Amino acid sequence: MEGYFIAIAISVLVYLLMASGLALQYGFTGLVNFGHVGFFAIGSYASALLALKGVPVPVSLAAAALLAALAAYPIGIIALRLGGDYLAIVTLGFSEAVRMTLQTEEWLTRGMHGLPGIPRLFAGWVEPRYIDLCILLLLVVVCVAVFFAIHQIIKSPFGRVIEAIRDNEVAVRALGKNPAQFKTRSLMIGAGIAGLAGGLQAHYLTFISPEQYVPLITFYIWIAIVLGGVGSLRGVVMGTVLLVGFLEGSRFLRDIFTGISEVQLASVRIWIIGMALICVVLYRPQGLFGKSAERKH
Amino acid sequence: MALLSVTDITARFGGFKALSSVSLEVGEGELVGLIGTNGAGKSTLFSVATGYIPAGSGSVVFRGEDITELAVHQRVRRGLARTFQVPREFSQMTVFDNMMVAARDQRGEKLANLLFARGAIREEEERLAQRVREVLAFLNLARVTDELAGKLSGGQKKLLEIGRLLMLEPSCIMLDEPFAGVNPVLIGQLCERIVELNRRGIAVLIIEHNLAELARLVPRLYAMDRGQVIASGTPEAVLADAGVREAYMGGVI
Amino acid sequence: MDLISIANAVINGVVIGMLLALPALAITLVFGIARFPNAATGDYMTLGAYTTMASQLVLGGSIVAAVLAAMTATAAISLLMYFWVFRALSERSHVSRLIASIGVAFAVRSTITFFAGQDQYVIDVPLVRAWNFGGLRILPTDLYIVGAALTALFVVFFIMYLTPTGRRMRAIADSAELAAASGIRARRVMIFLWTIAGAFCGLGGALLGIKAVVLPELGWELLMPMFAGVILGGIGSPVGAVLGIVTFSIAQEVASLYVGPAYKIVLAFFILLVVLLLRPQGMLGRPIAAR
Amino acid sequence: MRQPYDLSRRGFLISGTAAATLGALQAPVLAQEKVFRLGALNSITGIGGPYGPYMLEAIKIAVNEVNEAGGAAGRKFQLFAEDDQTKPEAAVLAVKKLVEINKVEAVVGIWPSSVGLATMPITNDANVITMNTCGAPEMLTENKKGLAWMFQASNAIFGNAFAEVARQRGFKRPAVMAFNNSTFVGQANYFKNAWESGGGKVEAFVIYEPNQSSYRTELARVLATKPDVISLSAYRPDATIILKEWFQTGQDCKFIMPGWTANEDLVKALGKEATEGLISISNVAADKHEAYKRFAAAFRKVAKREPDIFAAQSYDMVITLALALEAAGPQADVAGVNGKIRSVTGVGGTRVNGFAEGRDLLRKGEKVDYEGASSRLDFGKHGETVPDFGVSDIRDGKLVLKETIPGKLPA
Repeated sequence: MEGYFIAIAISVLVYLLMASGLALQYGFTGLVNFGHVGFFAIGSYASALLALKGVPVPVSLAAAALLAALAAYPIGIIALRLGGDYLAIVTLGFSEAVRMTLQTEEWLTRGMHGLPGIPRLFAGWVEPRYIDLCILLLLVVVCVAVFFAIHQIIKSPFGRVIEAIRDNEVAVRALGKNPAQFKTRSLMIGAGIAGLAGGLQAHYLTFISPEQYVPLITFYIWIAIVLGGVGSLRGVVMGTVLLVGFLEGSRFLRDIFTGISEVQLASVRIWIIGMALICVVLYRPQGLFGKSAERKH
Repeated sequence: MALLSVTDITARFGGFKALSSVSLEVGEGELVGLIGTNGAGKSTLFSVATGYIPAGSGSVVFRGEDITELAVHQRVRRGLARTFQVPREFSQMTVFDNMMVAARDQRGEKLANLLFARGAIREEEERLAQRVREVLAFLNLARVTDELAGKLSGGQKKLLEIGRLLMLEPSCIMLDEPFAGVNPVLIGQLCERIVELNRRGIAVLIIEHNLAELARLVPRLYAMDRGQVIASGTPEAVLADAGVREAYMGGVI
Repeated sequence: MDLISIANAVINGVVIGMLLALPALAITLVFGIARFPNAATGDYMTLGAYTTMASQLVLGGSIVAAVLAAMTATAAISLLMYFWVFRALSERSHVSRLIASIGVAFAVRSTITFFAGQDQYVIDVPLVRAWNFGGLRILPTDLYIVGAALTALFVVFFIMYLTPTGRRMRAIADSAELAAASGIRARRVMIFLWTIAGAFCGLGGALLGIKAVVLPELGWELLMPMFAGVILGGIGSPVGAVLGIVTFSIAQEVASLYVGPAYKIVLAFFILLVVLLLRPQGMLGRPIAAR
Repeated sequence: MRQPYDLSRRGFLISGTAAATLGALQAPVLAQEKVFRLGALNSITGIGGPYGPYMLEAIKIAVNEVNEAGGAAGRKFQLFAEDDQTKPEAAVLAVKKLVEINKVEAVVGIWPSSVGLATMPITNDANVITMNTCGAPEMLTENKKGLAWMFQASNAIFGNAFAEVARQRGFKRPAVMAFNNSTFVGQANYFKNAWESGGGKVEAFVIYEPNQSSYRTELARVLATKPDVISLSAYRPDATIILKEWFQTGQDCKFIMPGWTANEDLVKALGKEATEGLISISNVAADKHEAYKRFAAAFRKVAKREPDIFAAQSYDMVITLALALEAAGPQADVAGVNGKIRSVTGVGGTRVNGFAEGRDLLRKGEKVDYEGASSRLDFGKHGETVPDFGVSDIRDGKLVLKETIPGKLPA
């Protein structure tokens, strides 16, 4: 019984890590990143491949975060010269390009066959039955650390500038600061966090394949932060818990309502998410748990 | 040599020629006005000079350096700053934070320093806060230090914008209609501050609709109409110019 | 690669491009006028394909009647979503509209799968062989598809360039503020916009369903190439959208002869990047201010 | 229910409440008799959408059959169904839920190899039997506890069979087209290896991305090499488009395709003309086995269509499991049941075609050999099926069985 809840909690925390990266990018900087899963994928594969080559897992995780962050650099440079909608499309295209590359470059990634046998975190250190629990605790620590770091960034002079950028970018340029520079950094940090999340997930699942990294994951993260409330870390936490809770909780609907077919139930699940998204944007723009009103860009 | 010289600038929007061969100069520490009707191209000229709109042809030279191809923020860093017709305050931030953002090259803007130079950042923050208080006091904004900038009156926002520019320590500021939408009581105060700044050696170029106010303020004026400079000289000379009178159709003067 | 293969790839690119030109036009108009990238575009197409299939079952054989019924249905849904969602959000940030449009996309698609399931359908049209001109192959069905697309494009360009509503529409696309200042009533333009956008997505989806198979993800999968095509043509420019998507499709097809099919999407992404780097305004777009 | 971890408490509460409600609802059923808790993990949505729902139907039919016969070893099957969305990470949660919350003793109906590989560590840890249709060769090497049973022939065996058929039919210039996923790329590679180790040459080898509206350019690349046969590893949606486009070109060429794609559904989508002469390869079953006929009849009643191979395999999973349970007896644990799976399907026993028949023989102490609805079901040492393959041609819209070839692993 606990095992399942540990699994859900791990899932929540992995999503939460990704969401916190996106929260920094969108919630605090106003970057419309629709390619989050691309950075997540880079992190997963980087860490998995390195670990399979014998690199210690902590090192491979660090490399994963770094690599994902570096991957964001050119994207930022190119896309940030243009407006927000371009960034959305370029990042979406980027994540698809990453997936296709992972799928095609078999010499490196084994393509669609996926990577089995990725070293588990803590394997050999603790008894197998406690591994999941240890991964959960590690994720808690990582999440707390990441949240603390984001909090520190937001209230620093750097955070002040990104807040100003989100408020009025033209005025920031009028103050002699290059918004693209700040945005690129914010994009890179968020991407690095996503990469770290990807690495951690890879060492938890022990098997990854390119089809895990579809744009739907990005959209789930977006839904989580929009539901919870953009621009507040509390909203991000609540939104993620709510989304994963719903996605998982709806499994139990099937055990209760037997009359409805599985296909229909899956449809209902997506329908509820879609409707929730519309309704929150329409009627509660600050999100279910957010405080401040939405800002205009 | 002039501090800022704009030479033969042309700008187009689609088929519409917004500026044709406009030239203008601002000397070191000078106070210059720029008048013209709606659509005469004044704001466009500002935008070209500060880099928001690319110049079709012509050059912008600032302190002897050709800055025509530079990005906005690079021009600002060289000391050429501007305000906007519609104030662009950071509406969701406090007046204090608005000012703090403006200071240039802060250590805390570098992420590595957040890890390794926390003490230095704290020190710098204190120093900047001190300076912010001084500038706010100078602009009579001390009372609203902790208000959200979005809640200020139109005039206060204009003052705040000027305040932010002062944090940059620029050598030339370009003010786009600083008196528009400002209540008459504040206008006097604004004028006073602008003159005071100029007295401290900052060159000022002002776009204004309100001819009377401007004529009192500046010793030298340019007049624009339909994308061209049609007159320049002392306020009296410019206002007496036939072309200028025609452009304004006698309505305002 | 021999010339015939390249020519065939070009023909194929033109057909796919013309087909996608309809939803691409919807994307660019919505972007220009309602000011957001509409992520529901793909699922409106899917809806068009499914309603074509369904109305063919209900109405019997006539494919033309079925396609018209589908266009009506998607236009109706598109309008409904405007009145319920996008109108209310018109004063809010473009990101909020974008996110709402993702919600609309999910809702539309899941409603379809609720009733139609996940399995594929085919729209019943007779299968014919291609005309073969010394290796150069042209399909009669493709000609109908291109013909239908051209007719629809002709109609909308006629409306946009020669009627008052169309002129107003372009004025708003040029500058919403200016248009508002000059007293253009946006309401009618918006209704017209969403009707056209819906009908065109419906038609595009129907034609795609006829050409390929009808699946729940049919339109969603095409969002990325369509956006890339629109950007290539110059976002907000109607003629540019058509040219852009056709060019893009040709490039994709021809290139897949050389780089291998798996890299089609990667290639699309690189075309996008190169365009954005070299000519951010696209083929026909107005220059955007340097930042 | 214990909630030892303080973090994300609300997440626990949401799911926890649901679980508690669920427990309350099910309690009365559970109390009365000892049941065998069976999990069905199907790809209801995602790319498996065209197959998963029917696999679940087939599982339900089999469960009903077992339960109506009074259960296996006195235990009735209680079914818990989950959708893996054809995604490994969704599958991990789904299987955890099945194992931890529903306490299932076996999971059947796993379709894609990615899900099979991602869930194997979990089911192995929890000592749960899994039955799948995964074709990736890694399934065999990762099956370290011998708890996994592959009802579908592995890619290697399939690719070999394709090459064998191409050779037997006298084709000289084969080409390969495959959908880009692990199963089909594997199949395509094994085809190529098998063909080329026989001294031939594969003219064109194209792996295509799915979800396109046209595959004309990919097809043109293949057709340009003038192949006399194309090994097309595809699912129905892409196969429909590819064959439509091939037919439109008018170029003469044969296709060898897997049976789950080249079947009556494909004919329905494309018409008789375009599908005439397609060669369809599938685990032999099939339509000659009594088990298939009975299952197909039941399936038609529910689903209003013919079952595909995955549905037949899913049905066999449950029946096999039930027979093993019967053979192991009411007190047997999971390992005991697992140990009997080979014996109820292996050669040497009396051939049986259904659960009731097999159970009666088992109760008499006889050995049985279940002849499934999908194949004769003999498991190799890693739990793999090495079926015979039925080679059918599509003639006038109908599958006509031409010959049977023995399946074998590549040398």
